Amino acid sequence: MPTKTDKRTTGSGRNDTGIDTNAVRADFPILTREINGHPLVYLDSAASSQKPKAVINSIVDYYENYHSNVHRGLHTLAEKATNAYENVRGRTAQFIGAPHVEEVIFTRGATESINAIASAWGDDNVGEGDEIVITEMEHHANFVPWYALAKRKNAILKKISITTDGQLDLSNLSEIITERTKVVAVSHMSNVLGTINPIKELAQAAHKVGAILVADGAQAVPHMPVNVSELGVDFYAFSSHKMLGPTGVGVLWGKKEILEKMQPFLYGGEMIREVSFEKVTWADLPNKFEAGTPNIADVIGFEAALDYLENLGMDNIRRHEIDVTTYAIEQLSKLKGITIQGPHDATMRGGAISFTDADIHPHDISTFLDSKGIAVRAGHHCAQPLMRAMNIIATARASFYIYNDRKDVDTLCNALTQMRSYFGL
Amino acid sequence: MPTKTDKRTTGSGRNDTGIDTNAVRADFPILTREINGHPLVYLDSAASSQKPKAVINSIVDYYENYHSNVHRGLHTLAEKATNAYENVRGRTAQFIGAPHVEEVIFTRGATESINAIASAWGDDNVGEGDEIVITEMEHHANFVPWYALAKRKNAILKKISITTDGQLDLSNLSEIITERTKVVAVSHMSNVLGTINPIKELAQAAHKVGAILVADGAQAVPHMPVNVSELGVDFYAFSSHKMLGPTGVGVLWGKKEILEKMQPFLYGGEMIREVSFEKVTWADLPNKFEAGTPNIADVIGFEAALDYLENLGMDNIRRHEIDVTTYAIEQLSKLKGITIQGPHDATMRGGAISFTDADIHPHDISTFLDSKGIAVRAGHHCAQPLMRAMNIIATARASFYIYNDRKDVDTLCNALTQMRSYFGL
Amino acid sequence: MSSQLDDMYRDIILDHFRAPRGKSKLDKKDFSSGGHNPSCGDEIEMDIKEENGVLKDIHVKCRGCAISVASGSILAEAVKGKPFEEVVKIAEEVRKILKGEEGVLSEDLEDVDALKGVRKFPVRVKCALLAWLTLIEGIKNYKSEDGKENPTISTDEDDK
Amino acid sequence: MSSQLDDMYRDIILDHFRAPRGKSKLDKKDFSSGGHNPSCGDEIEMDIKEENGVLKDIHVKCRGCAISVASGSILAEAVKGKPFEEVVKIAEEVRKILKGEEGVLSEDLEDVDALKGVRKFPVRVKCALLAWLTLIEGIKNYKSEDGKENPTISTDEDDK
Ligand SMILES: Cc1ncc(COP(=O)(O)O)c(C=O)c1O
Ligand SMILES: Cc1ncc(COP(=O)(O)O)c(C=O)c1O
Repeated sequence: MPTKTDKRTTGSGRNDTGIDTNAVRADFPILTREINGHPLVYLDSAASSQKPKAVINSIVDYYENYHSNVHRGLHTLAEKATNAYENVRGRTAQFIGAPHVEEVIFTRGATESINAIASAWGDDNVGEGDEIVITEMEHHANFVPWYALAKRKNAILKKISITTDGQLDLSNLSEIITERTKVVAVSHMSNVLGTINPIKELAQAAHKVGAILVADGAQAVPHMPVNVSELGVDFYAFSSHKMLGPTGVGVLWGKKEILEKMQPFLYGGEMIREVSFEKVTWADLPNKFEAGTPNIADVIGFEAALDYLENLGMDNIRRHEIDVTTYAIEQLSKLKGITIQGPHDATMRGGAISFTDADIHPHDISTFLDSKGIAVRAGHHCAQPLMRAMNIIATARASFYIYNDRKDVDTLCNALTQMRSYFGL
Repeated sequence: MPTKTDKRTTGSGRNDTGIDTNAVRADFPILTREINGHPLVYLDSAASSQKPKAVINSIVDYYENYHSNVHRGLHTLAEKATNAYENVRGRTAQFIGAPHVEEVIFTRGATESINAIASAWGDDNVGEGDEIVITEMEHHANFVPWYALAKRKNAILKKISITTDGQLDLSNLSEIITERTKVVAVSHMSNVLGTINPIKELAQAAHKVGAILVADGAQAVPHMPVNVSELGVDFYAFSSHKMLGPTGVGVLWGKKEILEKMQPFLYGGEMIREVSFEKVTWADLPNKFEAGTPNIADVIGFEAALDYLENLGMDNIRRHEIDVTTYAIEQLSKLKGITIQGPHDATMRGGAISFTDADIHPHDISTFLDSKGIAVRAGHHCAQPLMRAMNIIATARASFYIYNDRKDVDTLCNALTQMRSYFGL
Repeated sequence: MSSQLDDMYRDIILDHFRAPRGKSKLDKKDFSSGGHNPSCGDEIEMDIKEENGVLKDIHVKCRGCAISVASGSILAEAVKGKPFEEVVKIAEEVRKILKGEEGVLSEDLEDVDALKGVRKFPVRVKCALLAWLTLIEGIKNYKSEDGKENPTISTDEDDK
Repeated sequence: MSSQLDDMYRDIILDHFRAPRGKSKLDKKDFSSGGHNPSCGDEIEMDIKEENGVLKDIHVKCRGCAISVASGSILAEAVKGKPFEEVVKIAEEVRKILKGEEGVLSEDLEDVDALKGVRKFPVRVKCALLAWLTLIEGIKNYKSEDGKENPTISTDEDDK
């Protein structure tokens, strides 16, 4: 299939990181689009990634050939749909190194996963005066649920601050994580700064005082190998739509012992064993946490995304992104007026690069870049506390994924240069 | 496009109800499938309906042409996705006669919608000794959340019983709905009995004592014209997947005044105005209730389902189903051993027909029918309290939709006759 | 695929379904056991008479699908008159077989063997299992507590 | 579509962005008003001097995007020296125009008219609105309470 991608590259898209960007791009129908007369340069994958044909096809195949509600159905379609749906649970467990299949709960997204923990686990385990530790760089999804829990329970919300180069300041960790700490909730990779946080160390620190560690993996799982067992975390949350999968699917992984004791967070069909006016008993894991008709089609589509990522290899993906990120930081640093937030060493961070211009507001940056076909996000990126900590209003954010390469960085940098002259600077 | 549907009909699929079943069937790719060597006769739409090509295509179109995360995005794709997504809110409001667009909240399904009401509204408005009224015919989705609320709050769960012909017994309503009643939660149409409940009257009875009425419309909205304003309800919940739309989308409709006072039920991005460690303020409706990345693709797909239904006309759909249901009840009644549950007058009910065989368990019925390509559901249909009230273990349920016709009823009845001889009866 | 249907509903199964064995009540029972399957609604009760470590007689009452009824009937026939040790062993083998693992049955248990056809219908496996798990639980309980309490098992826990 | 970009960032807008009017602080102010846009981060503050029902002088300080800065600057220029009644009327017309409704501007308000280009960028409309809503709120507050309190408005409420 000849696509517009063929035009945009002179050489091969393959670099020494094992990812052939041109081949990858050919799998993503949207990347052949033109935006405002320019080929689309999609640098907004941290908000949501694009989808390969295989993911789209698997949804179509499901609806055209074996859609049915799952569980309890005795007819052929119901059995096929149930098997396909349940199969993804196993694939997901394997993808993140979960020891038990039934530890994987499908939700509608990372946000719901974290809310489930904060309400179902939190309400039973956090009391007055207890401490909840989060960080200054959390996405609102891993901030507001804990803030609300603290309010409900008269618990104390404590923060791990950030250093000037956008890392967690762990210098006074023993003052922050104390005997009163019940839960430490940390983003595995920041959606604004790209920073990869030391989850394993933090989990150890949490466990030492009997607290649990909740990791927000929404940005990490799409971009690097993640193994929840090795990390030693208690809960891990992420979203399908940021890792090539469909919208409307998230994963809540939790340790079996904890999930077994945890109350349900949604009540309804499929999550019960027996229901009467006098008594209701819950089903076992994972059904206990999956009330109602699940998002069957998109969970099945999510499997195609996992296949695609595994086929490329998460190690290769990580290497590829280090390559592009290194180049991007190098090139952006050369531009007048541009300041890059977060760590400058690409091995310590992911490919979401926030930057500001001394004179031009991020919204104007985004609007201008869009006129050149370049999609970047601008704003507070659902991280207002971080913006406040960095004393900035907003940033522009270019985020890279498997279909981006050094050429995209060049296109971005050229446009940024044109931008300054457009605004008369 | 020639499909297998052409073979199965000798005459025209059009009846005098304004729905041309043959034309409709041609729009549903799955209906050309064979199951166990027989053309699929899908009689399980009450569990989940099949999807027309238009719905599948709109999802593909979205992913191939304008996928992006919504809100706050300033680039072209983000704007297109946001507009498309928000547009569906208006279409949905119009579809159910909601006076205000922002009263439509997208959830992951009817189950989540009802849970949201029971927790966010319920926790603030139901206290010790207050009464929650539900009915004996509720789906677990409209039962367990209220049971759990009653438990949490030491409130009293009261029930409206059913009559022997599967209607609500309203003879002693004034004893059930009292000054202590805070909420009446009723299914608009039973998923087991097909019964259409008198929501308007119940809403009036609830309002007279200052209670609210929550209607579970999961089975009603797909099958008949519904106007929430005319019904006079306070909350209305339903699912996309039962009305031709994708899995993973539900609607929570609530009266603006109530929603405005109600606390959020999920916390995270997009639902806030300002976030700091000291204070978090909520966004306005509808965003306050839509934390995190929504199920963008499927909400857009849901619009295509609304279009499809409106194009056929909900009045025509209702007429068509009365026709098929009347015929089905007539034919099934003739069969030896078969008992039909619920009202026998099709104008008082929807097209989900539960039946039992005197000698054969519903699971055996379903398995046998499946061997003939006929998909029916068997079990308690997530309505164990109803099964108990009817003193049966389970039922087999054949449910009809726009792509079913009288021929499907004949196929079903023939197979049921064969079944009895297969089991040696 | 009617042949697959016939695999499950073998003549032996249908025969047991139509005329379940173990129907007659016992004059005297040493212990009972009950089981059910909330998601299906299958319910089973059994009374058992013991004599010198031998399962002397059994009464099975099952309300459920053809598979669970037939399975209870096959069980009644298969275990009557056998030492408990052997009974438990048979039940454990049946459990293995139904779960798709290797399991060995002696040749005289032809009717039990007929339950194998259920494996092609994964959702129905728990229907076939119900009677056997209920029996195992009943014996275990009788041995440990001298049958003071009737256990009630639920095969939905075996659901996944 | 660069032409659409130029529609929004008209020369007039860019000129105001580069050299915002109303920059100099007032020697004396009668009231102030502030506004912000949490989702964008735009912030605006304005000090106003009144004389006999006339907006004698205005100081605008805006931290935000080109549109919000330019809009604040255009506002400063457009309202200075006009009776409050007229000022409010202009602001209300601008609000209408930005929201896509019919609105009338007198011919001398050419710079204000340049804000119209923003309408093609719906998400940016609130940036352009911020200054005008902040002014309306400030005047309303000044009139009703004699300016005892500085209002702070948030245009996110106008977001949908
Ligand atoms: C770090 C982080 N956490 C959580 C989320 C929330 O994910 P979702 O919106 O898919 O629920 C996001 C994405 O926006 C994120 O970047
Ligand atoms: C009457 C009724 N209410 C609620 C539900 C729950 O819907 P969902 O599973 O889509 O959340 C269903 C469907 O199973 C239903 O039939």
